[in-house]
Amino acid sequence: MSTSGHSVFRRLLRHPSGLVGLLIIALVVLMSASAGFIFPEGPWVLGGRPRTWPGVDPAFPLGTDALGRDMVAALFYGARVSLAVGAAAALVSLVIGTLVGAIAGYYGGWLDDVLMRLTDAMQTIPSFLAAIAIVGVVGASLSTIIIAIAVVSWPMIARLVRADFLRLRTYDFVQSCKIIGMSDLRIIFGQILPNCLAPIIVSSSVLVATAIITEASLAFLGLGDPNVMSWGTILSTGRPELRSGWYMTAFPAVALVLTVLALNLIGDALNDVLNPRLKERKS
Amino acid sequence: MTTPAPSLPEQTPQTGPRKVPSRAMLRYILRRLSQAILVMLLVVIGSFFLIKMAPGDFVDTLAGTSDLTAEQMANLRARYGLDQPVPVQLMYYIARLATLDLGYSPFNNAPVLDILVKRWPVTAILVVTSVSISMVVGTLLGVMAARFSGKPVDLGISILMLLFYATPNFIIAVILILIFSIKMNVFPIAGFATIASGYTGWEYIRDVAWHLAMPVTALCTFFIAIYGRIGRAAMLEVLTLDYIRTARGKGLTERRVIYVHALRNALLPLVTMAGLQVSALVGGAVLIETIFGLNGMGRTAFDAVFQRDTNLLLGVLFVSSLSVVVVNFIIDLLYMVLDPRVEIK
Amino acid sequence: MTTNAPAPLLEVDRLKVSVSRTVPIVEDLSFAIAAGETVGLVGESGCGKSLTALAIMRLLAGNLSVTSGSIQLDGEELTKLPEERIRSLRGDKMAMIYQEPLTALNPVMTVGAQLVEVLRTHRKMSKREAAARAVELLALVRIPDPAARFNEYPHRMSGGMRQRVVIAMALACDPKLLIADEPTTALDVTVQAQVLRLIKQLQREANLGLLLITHDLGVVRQVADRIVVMYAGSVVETGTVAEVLGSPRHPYTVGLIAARPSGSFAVDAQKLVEISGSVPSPEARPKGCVFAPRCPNAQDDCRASRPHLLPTTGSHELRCLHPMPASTPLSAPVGMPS
Amino acid sequence: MTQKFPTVGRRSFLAGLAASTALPLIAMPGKLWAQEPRAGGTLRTPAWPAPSVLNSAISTAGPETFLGPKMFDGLLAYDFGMVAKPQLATDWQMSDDGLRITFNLREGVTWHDGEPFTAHDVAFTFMEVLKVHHGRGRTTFGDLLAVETPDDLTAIFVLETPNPAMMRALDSRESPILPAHIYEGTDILDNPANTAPIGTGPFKLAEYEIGSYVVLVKNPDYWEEGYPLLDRMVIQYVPDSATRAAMLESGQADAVFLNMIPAQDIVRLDEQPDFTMDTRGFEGMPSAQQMDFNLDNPILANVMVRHAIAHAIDPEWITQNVWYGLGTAGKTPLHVDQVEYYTTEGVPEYPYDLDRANELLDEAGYPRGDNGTRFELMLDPSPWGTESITASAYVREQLRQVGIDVTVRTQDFGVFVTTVWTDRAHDLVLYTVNLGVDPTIGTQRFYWSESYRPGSAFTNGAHYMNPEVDALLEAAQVETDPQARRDQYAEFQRIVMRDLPVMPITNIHGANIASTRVHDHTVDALGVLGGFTRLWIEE
Repeated sequence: MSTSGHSVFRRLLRHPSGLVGLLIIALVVLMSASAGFIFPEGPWVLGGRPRTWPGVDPAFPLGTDALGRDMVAALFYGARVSLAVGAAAALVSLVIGTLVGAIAGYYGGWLDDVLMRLTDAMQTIPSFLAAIAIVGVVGASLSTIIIAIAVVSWPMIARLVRADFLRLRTYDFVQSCKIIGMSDLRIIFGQILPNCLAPIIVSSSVLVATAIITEASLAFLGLGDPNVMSWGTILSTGRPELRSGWYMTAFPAVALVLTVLALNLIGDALNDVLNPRLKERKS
Repeated sequence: MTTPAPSLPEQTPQTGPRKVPSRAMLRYILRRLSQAILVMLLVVIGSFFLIKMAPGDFVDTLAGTSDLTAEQMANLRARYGLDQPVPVQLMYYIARLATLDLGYSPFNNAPVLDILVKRWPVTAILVVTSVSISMVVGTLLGVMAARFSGKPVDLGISILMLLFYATPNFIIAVILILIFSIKMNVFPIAGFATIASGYTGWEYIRDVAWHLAMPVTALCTFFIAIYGRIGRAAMLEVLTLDYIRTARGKGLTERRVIYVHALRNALLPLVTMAGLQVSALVGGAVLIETIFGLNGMGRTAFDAVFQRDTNLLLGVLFVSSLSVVVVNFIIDLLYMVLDPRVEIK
Repeated sequence: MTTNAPAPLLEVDRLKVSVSRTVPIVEDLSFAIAAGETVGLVGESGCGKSLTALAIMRLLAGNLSVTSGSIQLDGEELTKLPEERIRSLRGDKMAMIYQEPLTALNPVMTVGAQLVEVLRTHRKMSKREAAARAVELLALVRIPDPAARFNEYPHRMSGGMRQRVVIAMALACDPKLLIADEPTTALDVTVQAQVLRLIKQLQREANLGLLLITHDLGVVRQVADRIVVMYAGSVVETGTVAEVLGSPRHPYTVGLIAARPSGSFAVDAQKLVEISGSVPSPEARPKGCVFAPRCPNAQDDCRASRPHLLPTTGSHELRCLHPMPASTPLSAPVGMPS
Repeated sequence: MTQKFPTVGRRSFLAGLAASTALPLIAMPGKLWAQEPRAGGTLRTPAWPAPSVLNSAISTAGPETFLGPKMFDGLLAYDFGMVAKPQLATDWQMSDDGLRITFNLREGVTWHDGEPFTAHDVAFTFMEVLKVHHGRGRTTFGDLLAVETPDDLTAIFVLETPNPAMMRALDSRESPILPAHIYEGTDILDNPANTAPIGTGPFKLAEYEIGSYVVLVKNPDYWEEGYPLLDRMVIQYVPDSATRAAMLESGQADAVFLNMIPAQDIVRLDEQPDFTMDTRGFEGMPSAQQMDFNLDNPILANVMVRHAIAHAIDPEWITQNVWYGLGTAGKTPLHVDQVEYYTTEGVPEYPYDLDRANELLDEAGYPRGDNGTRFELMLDPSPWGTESITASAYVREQLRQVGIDVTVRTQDFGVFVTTVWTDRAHDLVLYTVNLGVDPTIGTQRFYWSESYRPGSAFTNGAHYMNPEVDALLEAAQVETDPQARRDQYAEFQRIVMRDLPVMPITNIHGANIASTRVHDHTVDALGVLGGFTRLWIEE
């Protein structure tokens, strides 16, 4: 991509959905960054009367959960965990997906065949089921959850990258790099990869969004990390209270939906900014 | 006036009537089949090692619920071959699988096949209905948005789809139960059909439909959003193409232009997408089946993981992968019907 | 306007087509076509020829629209017609052939279905009748083995074949007016001539009014009765083929003719651009004569106000304050800056 | 791989159970008794998990325990307070030495297949099935030498030693009588009747969809004239507890038994006029939440540390906020419902006191480090139900306050059990457990040195070894004098609470919640684990 990151960002800001998305994400980032300052004791302090409704006690503007923990603190720390899970899982799956896709696409042949069958297999297994199995079997910790999500989401990236590599490796600039004796590694990472960053960047925002939802879904099934306060955790502990204190479910749900929505808006905007041609047609 | 590039790569013109040579078809099916077998073998091996990686086997889980002596546990392990090294167990499993023997589920006291025969239809109906409904509704919404592109209708639909896209299905499920079962009491919350109702024929179908209304809706929303968004984009692109102008130039009604000429072309990327989404739907079914008390493949797999019921888990994965492979094959055939430019080579 | 026919089949009068209803692309465009007459509409690409065709068909898309002027077909004002009525005219009384045969046909429908569709839209025909007629039409446009081709998908046909199908589709309901927008541009040279001959022949047989849009003066000279030269959205010169090509007066027309490769009337667009700069964009059109910036004869009055289209001799009309002398020989070099 | 295995089930079922005989506090509203019982109708109840077999003689897991008594009878039943009353045995006499018990059996009882019920069935069931295949039966009937059958209607139990606990285990839940003519000479665990039961009970199996539902219908030939009242019972297996609650609330289910919906929903629905909670009938399965200390951990081996932790945790808070008041804060290793033996007299207490906890930890030689932390511990909550996981969040926060950094580790059932009882890789383990109808049966295993058996779940996971306690437990096992036995258990409670290898958290009170249209699901000590012969539903 010849467009510099800076100009992409400026164009995103001019894009209406990009702007809205960035604003929401900025808010979420702000929440997670400030959580430690505003609530230095952490989100687990059993500070209030359990199940205090929002607006009743000024010390707890959004009320307290079933154990008397401040909903605001929980939401702030939850933002931190949900974003971290989303970003880390997306990053790991980007790395795996890019490597697999690049190797398969660049070398082709049997290596491509093997890697693509592996990708097929991964895509054939219902990914959420695979994530459940991994987390269930290895144990529910933040790192397991991140790895589980990454392990099930890389195939999409691999396909994307492979398709671009297949196309680009025949181009003149690649051929000439080979002729002057450049190493495969340098051609892959120095020459071809920078040329297929656009779709990767676009899909990464969707990856983050999917990862956040997956984490919440796992937590909903009781497979969250009990030592961290994610929005999914708040949701699943709040759900039994749904009928008596719906706010315990509603706040994290709204936070979750808004964040995912914002990430998708950014994805759409990036798509428009980076690929004038409609990208969605390529599944 | 410049012409936009055609939506799909043009092939060199060929002459002669278009017929699918049966030999080529057979070769194609064989190739797909061998690929599928390889893929499913990978699925089985991968999941086998995954579950074997877990500490404890089903005998341990069993011992937790009933008092077993060490001797009884050893006997059980021998009975189920759990005392063998893992690769040997795998070999046995694959050898049995080759004869379509899926083994026995100790936790359910029944052959895996017997269990899956009951549970596969639940998920299959859930997923197929959801795919169909999301495709139809999503496509219609997408078409409508594209047709009124830039107008309030488009904006409304786009916002709705964004919301659908961003709301996890379990949240939707919870909201649906709250509104339609607890507040209004219109739909049954749990189960696939009224138990021991004695319904037959249409009565039974209606009963099942009633039971599946909420689960399908909850499962659909996300996919409606996906199809809607892709449908809108595809439609917008197709509507700029020359043959649409040709169709209008022929004096066709707008309805015919949109639904006959544009839609069939815009459907192509949607159909491809549907194939990719089937396994995602089965995954999503885990949550939906749990919440709505449906005993399908998703929930079965979930329980099997926690019971270390290796045979059952592998059975579910095997059968659901097989279904995904078959569905994808059908979708490829469908694609060929929809797009005459794609041919078996 | 001054044909011998009592009432013209198509009459375009001071047509104005604009983007976003504000920026005019086609301005003050007037011409007429009588039944059985062929009018060639020529100009560089981007001068508004195709837009004119689409405006007549009422197929302007997006933010393009007719903002003033009138288009009358057989005395019926097309610009004001309700959508339903115009739909019934399209493909029936007037039809169009497009520039790109490769993309003009729906790839997922058989050519037969696309032909039958137009027949059944405008004529009360059973499926069987329509199919039979469609095969006849395919035969009419000289497609070999038409019955077999009926069930063919477009991608299995060559460009020339597909253009014949498009022509068959256009002629399906015996239109009175046929608009052909660069019908041969995308085709091989050998096929070009065949298709052109076919169109001309069919036009004569059916006594059609034909609006032939092209940048190829050679085609116009072969086929057309009269010629309308457009530049930057308006007519700069019009008249019979003999008048305009025999004695071009407008410096632009002279340039067009001069730019053609020797021995042919085809205008080499590349060459033309080299000679004369480029067509101004609709937003950047000068206040005076639109051609003034590129015109060798341009003087101050040209830049002050826009000249009108005025009759000279016969049916020959001209929009120029300082035209070339009437006797300029066809092949004489024109003093344009290179 | 076509062998079947019997005793299979999931602990979650029993784990959520609670017991409370001593607390008929929740008075049954008068309106419940206002109407005459009516025959007919269908009872719909959601449950989870689903059974593996439909025979509670070979599986002690929860789902089987609920279903079994509907289809099978026991020799005896028990009124509230565990007072024995007739079922298949009409009367019984114990010899003076307590070694021979003669049961006179009911006449005219037939199996669901029409065969007559005889003393042979009783002998076969106890000697061939319960003694061999029943999870607890091996212990309970270990002393049973033979069952003599002088005639078809007399069964005489011959014991090696007096067994006071056995007489509390002869009901249809714990010791259902199986048909000898179906099982004799077969591989009992592999018998098809295990999933198509033939019993003498009030209901017969009509439909069984593995993992989905069970439909039972009235046994028209039941020996008790006029009973059961219900025509049909539909038990639907629904994994999500909130869904089960929604089914009850929307009227799509008539009752939810055995705490199978979240406590907050039970309490909330109970406040509505359409639903009634009943906490009776749990005395057969007193459940408790407790936290074991792994005494092999050098830090936890220090009794001051354990006392400090006890001071930092308020069981009353957990009882109120995690169990929503459906329980009593734990004070001794026994359950408050084990009324005969439960005592707090002279039993050490650890009132909630963070300062005291900090002091004790300082004294124990674990000063706070630079970051305020003294040491780190791992806490494993049991994965079934949500209460232990929720409570562990509280424990973690409380211990943070006294400088102990706790990591909560949630794992699935298999890994949890392996981690704690096989690998012993735990520090603290917080779980719910059935303390048994008699302390010998359910409580002893956590404190007896001989039940320190790595590899065997729910045993002495603390690795508590106290000869004094061993002696008391072993003596109480065979003690026939009630007062002596009471004294032994009182002393046991005092010593254990002083040593504190296990911290009692909550004595859970089981609860059933039903529509007010549903009557008489609990009529004796077995509660809803009985035969439901008296249960009736208003039209």
